Parts: sequence; structure tokens; C-alpha cells
Amino acid sequence: MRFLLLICVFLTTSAAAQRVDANLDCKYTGKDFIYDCVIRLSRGGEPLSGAQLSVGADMPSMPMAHSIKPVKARSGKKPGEYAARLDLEMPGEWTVKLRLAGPVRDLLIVHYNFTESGTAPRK
Amino acid sequence: MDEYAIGVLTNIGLFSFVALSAWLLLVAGELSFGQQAFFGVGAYAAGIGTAMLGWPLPLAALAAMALGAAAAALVGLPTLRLRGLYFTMATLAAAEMLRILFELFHWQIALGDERIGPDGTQGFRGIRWMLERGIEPLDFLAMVWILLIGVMVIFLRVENSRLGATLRALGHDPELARSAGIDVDRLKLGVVAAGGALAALGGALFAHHNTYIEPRNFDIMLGVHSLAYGLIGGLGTAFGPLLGVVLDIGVLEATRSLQGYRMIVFGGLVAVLLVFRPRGLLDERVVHWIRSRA
Amino acid sequence: MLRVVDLVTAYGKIEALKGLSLEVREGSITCVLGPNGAGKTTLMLTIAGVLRPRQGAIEFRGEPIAALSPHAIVARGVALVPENRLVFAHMSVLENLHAGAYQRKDPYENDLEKILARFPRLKERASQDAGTLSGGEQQMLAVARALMSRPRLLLMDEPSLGLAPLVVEEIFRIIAELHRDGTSILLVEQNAHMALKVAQHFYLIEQGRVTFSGSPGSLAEDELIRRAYLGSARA
Amino acid sequence: MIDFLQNTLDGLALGSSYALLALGFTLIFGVLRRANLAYGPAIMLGCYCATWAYLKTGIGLLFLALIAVAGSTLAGVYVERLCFAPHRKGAAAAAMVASFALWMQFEELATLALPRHLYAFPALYAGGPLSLGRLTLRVESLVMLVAAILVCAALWRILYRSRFGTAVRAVIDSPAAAELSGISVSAVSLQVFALASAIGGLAGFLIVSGNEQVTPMLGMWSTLKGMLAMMLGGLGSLPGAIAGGVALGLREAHSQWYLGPQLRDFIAYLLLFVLLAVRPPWMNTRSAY
Repeated sequence: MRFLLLICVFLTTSAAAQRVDANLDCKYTGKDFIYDCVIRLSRGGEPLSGAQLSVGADMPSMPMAHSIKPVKARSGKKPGEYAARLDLEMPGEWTVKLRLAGPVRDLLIVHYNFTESGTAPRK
Repeated sequence: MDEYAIGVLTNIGLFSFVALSAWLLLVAGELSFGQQAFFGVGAYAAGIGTAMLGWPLPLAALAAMALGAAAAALVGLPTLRLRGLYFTMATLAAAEMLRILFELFHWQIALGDERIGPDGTQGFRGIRWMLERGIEPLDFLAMVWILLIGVMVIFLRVENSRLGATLRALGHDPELARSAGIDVDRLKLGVVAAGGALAALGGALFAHHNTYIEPRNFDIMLGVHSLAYGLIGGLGTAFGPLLGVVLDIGVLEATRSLQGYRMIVFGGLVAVLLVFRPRGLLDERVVHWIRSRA
Repeated sequence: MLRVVDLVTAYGKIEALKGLSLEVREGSITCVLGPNGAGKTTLMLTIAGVLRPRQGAIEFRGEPIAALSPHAIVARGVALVPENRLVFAHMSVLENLHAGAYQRKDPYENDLEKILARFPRLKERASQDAGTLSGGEQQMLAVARALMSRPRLLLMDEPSLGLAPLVVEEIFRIIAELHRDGTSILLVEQNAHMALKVAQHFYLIEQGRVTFSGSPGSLAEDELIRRAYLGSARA
Repeated sequence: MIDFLQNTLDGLALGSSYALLALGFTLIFGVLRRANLAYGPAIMLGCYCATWAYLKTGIGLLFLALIAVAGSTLAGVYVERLCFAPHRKGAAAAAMVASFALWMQFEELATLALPRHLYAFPALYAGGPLSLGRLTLRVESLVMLVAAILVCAALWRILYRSRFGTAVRAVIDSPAAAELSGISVSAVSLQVFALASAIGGLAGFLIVSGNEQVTPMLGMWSTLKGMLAMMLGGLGSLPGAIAGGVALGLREAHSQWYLGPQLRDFIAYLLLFVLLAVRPPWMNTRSAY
């Protein structure tokens, strides 16, 4: 039954909803490429609070393997801020995947360069 | 099931498509380093279909498969007579050309307040068909595996048919196959096109799973891994490449405690395994033995 | 000098040798006769180490050699002149001869001179690529290359196959010379008539087994030749 | 015109590094008739050993070169024993995939030892480039060119004027006949692997000290460029490897100047694809060297 429903959903089209924006700011903890990250979410310029957020990461080459185990983010100090600790295997470029559940359902992809001083957006 | 387990199982399913397509050529006697490109063709085509043209996913996936088969046949035609390393290098060259074309591919349209479409090396984001329809990761997982099982059923049927025997004859000795009256060129072209379509289907699903693709997703690493899966799992049955993927991703996930040493352990294990089983775990002999028991 | 005991060699499930035994005495020419498919070439390849026997023993000067690889068997003094004249086609005649002496540690310039003197045709073509030689010349080269390793025992697999009668005579003249110089020879031949002229002892093998052995003359020649070409089963 | 000449000069320098890489690749391919995917990664590992030693002790360039060569050679020997020695008869696919598995090993080993993506490597030559009229030539390029010529000459001597060379060419010509002549195919393969990896290590050292940096990407880069140059020159031919390397370098330098890096690579692969499909006579050489 659920499968039939799914097929119906597949064949429909729908309009785009308003998108969530994300940015990331990580600090290197100094050991084994563990980073403490602050994630800021906003929608239409307004901070987005109360979302259930999990954070994962992939290397750009081989996105279906070598991914780190996603972690759940905690709510941060300010509205729209979330905190997560990422345990990366190596520094360098990572594709960070932010999966939102809760009030909004979304998947956001951002690119960052992880170095020993912190993160910088790619290019 | 938690989100993480769903993710791992989905990845295994997605990888299996491109591994099966490399395996198909391996059974026909050729090493292809180029299946990742058709995976990429499928990903881009399906992404453009749903995100830019507003098609439903099934239609976009079918278009992706057609395009993947066409691209593979186009690469296959001039290389039909190449054997061994020559064929392998030709597929690699073609795949890298396609990847560079993805890097040069800019085509964006305005949708709402943002521009959507492939943007060269910056990639193609916003392939949000699943999210817009509220399809849950678990449903997506079910869809991937239903399609994969469908493909497997076809493979296993072909395996026991005359076509399967012909295919293995071709892989065993193309000259002998030719002299036995098999139209080797047509058969090989068919295999190449089928492999392209299969990889493209995987790519179409991958693009929608990830919502974002970029040219580097389709570099040679993916191609060589796909090839390795078929050979590790075994050339005797279509379950071979699946076993290879499960072993690789499964072992990688299970050995998180070995973080940093995983590839050292796994790489060594693969090399040693191939010493003892050069045609993989489920090679023709094992498959024959299992069949005779069943 | 060479003792082969109860040798079994198989290709997959098909046994080409089914418990074959024979012996080569020091300083003798021993000939192996038999119809096509009797296992003669298999025997030679097994002694030379190219094929692994499934069971049985091969002893050379009291030492087991059955598990060794071909190059190690050459180092012990057994050299094979293979049936299909495997020469290094893209190397010169001289380089082929140097390759034959590869495992020798002593200076071998004298031997090289002697061998070139024995094969004047090769001396004329010393710097020519071996692939450009005629069939007979290639056969000479294969023999000369094997001799460069200074073997105590020379295995020759059908040295006269496909060669013109004059060349065949030359080959047999060389075989006789080598024997006079003290080299032991195990010879496989289809040309029973020529072989029996030079051999001191012969074995008749059929379907992977020895069916007769003796010295030339111990079996009537017409009977022998019939069995060597056709086999007794079909006779 | 001056641009054209300068590009040609740059291409020649780049091409000599490709030629060195292709020489090693060709040696291995000639003897084993197998492509060694771990060739580049073994070179990368050697260069990482040198980088590691430099960071720990700060020793001089000559020692670094020795370490790079020794490291690559050891890694090459390991690859031969585990991936190629067991698959001498048939199983070309297994050998190739096994060498890929070891590539993964080497890459992880390198990133374990030195986890940053990029490390500085001491410069081969501290001064500025030479000027020849309006043209400039980097000293590093000159060294690379000279090294390529010297290695090629030495290799020619080894192959055509030594006992070992006779054995190598015999194995290439016919492994079966070589064994029957008393030549151990297994030992010759191992020695050739070591020699080729040592040449690769030298090439790698010159490349990283010329670029003054080292990254794990060196592995894939060396395998790809070496293989491309080898294929362009025809499989398993030493002069072909040199010609293929130089041709690749020249073409890259020119197309980079006129077309930019992406089209440069695109044209490299297009050229290879067309050459493979058409198969001009020099790419059909069965004979190695």
C-alpha cells in the first residue's frame, strides 16, 4: 500500500519551497583531526532554530564510501546556531552534508577546506 | 533503522549498479576503467530532468539510461576491436574526456530566487526531487533495492540462457567465439551499451540521493573500485560484484575502530585474496559447486 | 644418470603419462619412440621442469629434480632442445647463445668459439636476428643454445621434425659428434630409422606407458617401426 | 614566435619528466605484459619517506634523493611479490586489481605518516632561471632533461651490453625459452621491477624537488602520466617511451598556453583515444625495447 502511494508521489510535480542556507565554522581541537564546529542555519534571512540536524562528511572523490559517521548536532548559544564535533580522517577538502529533520526537512551540501587552523569555504 | 544504517545500505545499493556494469564487461573479457563516466552521465541527465525540466524521476531515470547506453555505445564503436590494456586505456581516456566535459558544462536556469543547473567544477546542486516530495530516506532505500533486485533477476535469467553462455564464450576466447559463428562485434557493443545504461541508472539514483553532484564524483577512483568489486566478489555469478561492494563498504564500516589503518588492512587482504582466488570469491568453480548441491 | 620412476603427468583430468619409468645411462644416447599422442613431448617437458608431474620421481645423478623449475634444472646440467625450436626471435644469434650460457659463472668464450666452429652456418649469421633464420638454422641455434649451458644430459624433442633430408642428416651428424664428446642424450624421434642408427638403447612408449625397451636390433625393425608409428593397439 | 619557442622549451622539460616515468613503466610492461597501477603510488611513497626524513632531520638533498630511490625500490619489490609474482600465468585482471589494492595501502601509509595535504620539499636549485636571450629555462628542468638522457643511456647499456640485459630481453622475447636457457623468469621480473621503481624514484625526487612540494596526488599523477606516455610511444619500447614522454610534454605545454588546463587534459585523452582506435603502425610493436 505504502509502495503504491510512493509511486503516486513519484509521478507528481511540485513547486520549490523556500530554501535553508547554512554556513560552517570549525575549530581544530589539536588532535587526530577532530573539529568543533558551529553551524548557522537561516531561512529567508531569519535564523532557523529548533531543527533536528545531523552532520556527515564525504571526500569529493568516492562520495559513496570513506564517509564519516554522521553526528547529531546540539543547539548552540544563539538562535539558529548548532554545535557538532566532527571526527575527520584527514585534513583537506570535505563535502559536508547537513540533514535537517523537525520543522523543515532538507539536505544541504556545503564544501569546506579543513586545515590545522580551522575551516575555509572552498574557493 | 537509524539514519546512518539507511545511508550505508543505500550506498551499497548505489555502488552495486556501477559495479555490476563493470562486472558485465569483465565477464565478456574486458577490463573497463570507464564505467564511472556513464554513472556521471546518468547523474547529470537525471538531475537536469527533474531539477531543471520538472520531469518526474522515473522519466528522468529512463532518459538517463538511454543517454548512458548511447554514450557507452559511442565509446564502444571505435574500440570494439581493441583487446586487453588497449581497451582498458581507451575506456579510461573516454571517461576522463567525459569528466572534463562535465567540468566545462555550464547551463543554469532561474528557478524561484536561485539559479539551478550544472556549474562546471562548482558542481550541480539542488537536485531536490526527493525532498520536495517528502520521500523518506527509508523509502528511497527501498526503491534503490527494488530496482537492484529487478536488475539482478534479469542478470540471473540471462546467466542461465544461451545469451549468458555466449557471453562467457566471448570472455573466454573471442577468436574462438568468432569462429563459432558468434557476431562478436554486435555482442560486445550490446554488452557495452547495457553496461552504460546500468551505470547511468545508478548515477540517476545517486544524484537524487545526494542532491548534489560534481565532476570529481566521477573520477577514476570510482571506476577502479567498481572493477575491483567484481573481481573480489567473483566472476562466476552476478552476486559477485554485490558481494564485493558489501565486503568493501561493510568492512570499512565495521572497522571504524581501525580508523586510519583500514585501507592498509583491506588493501593487503584484497591482494592476498587474489593470490588464492584470481577470479574472486564466487568464481565459476564455486558457483558450479553450489549449483550442483542445490 | 637419469632415472624416471612411475611418472604420472596430467592435463586437467586427462593423464598423458600413466606411470612411466625409464633410465638414461651416463654417456649413452637413449631414444624414445612412439606414435603421436603417446606422451613423448609430455615426458620431455616434465623432465625439463616445464610441467609438474602428478606423481612419480625424477632423479638426476641421484638427486630428485621433479619439483624444480626449468632454470634450476638447467643449472644442474639438464638442457632441453624443445620441439618447436623456441629461439629468441628478436635477439641476434650471438645473443641467443649468450642467453644459453646465462647461469654459467665461469668464462665461456672458448666454448662459444667451439660451438660456432661446430655450426658454421650460425657463425656466418652471428649478428642476424634469430627470427630471420631458416627452420633448419633455427633448429641448429636451439641445439647450440642448449649446449652453451654445458649440459651433462641433453634432451632433444623431435630435432628432425619438418626439416629437409639434408638438414636432418646434419642434425644426426651433430648428435653423433656430441655423443663422441661425452654428452649423454635423451632423444625423442619420429624418424625411427635415423634414431636407431645412433642410439644404444631405446624405449617404445604407447599411451603414456613404456611397452617395450631394449637395444637396437632386439625387436625386428619392421615390427618396431610399425608400432612406433601406429601403436600396437591399432595394429 | 617567442611564446612558441618558450612553450617548446617548457614542454621539453615537462616531457623529460614524463619520459623518465614512462621508462620505468615500459620496463615493467615489457617484461610482465601487465600494467602496474601501483607504480606511481610506490614513487609517491618513496618521496614521502624522503619528505619525512627531511622534516625529522633536515638532511641534505643527496640523502633525500637516495631515500626516495630506496623507498620506491622497496615499495616496488613489495608490489611485485604480492601482485605480479603469483599471477605470472594468466589472471591479468587480478594482477591489475591487486596492484590497485596496494595503491590504496600506499596512499593511506603516506597520509598516516604525513597527514597534511601538502608538504614543502627542499628546492633542487635555489637560484633563479637561466636566460637564453629572451627565453628562460629553469635549472631544474635542465637537470631533469640531463637525467632523462643519462638514465636512458645507462638503461641502453644495461640492456644491450650486460648479462643481466641479455636475460631481460630473453624473458621479454619468450619467457618459456628463457626458463629453458637457465634464466629464472621470477628473479629477472623482480630485478626489473626494482630497477624500474628505482628509476621512478629518481623521477619522483626530481619532480617534487623541482616543484618544491609533495602531495599524495603524486601517486595517481605518476601512474597516469607514465601510462599515457608509454601508450603514446607504443607499448614496451624504450625509445618509444622517451618519444611518448616528450610528445606528451610538448603537447601539454602548447595546449596549456593556447587552450588552458582543462582543454589541455581533454586533448591529451582525445589524442590517446584516437591513437588507440586508429592504431598507427608504431603502436603495434610486439617487440619490447
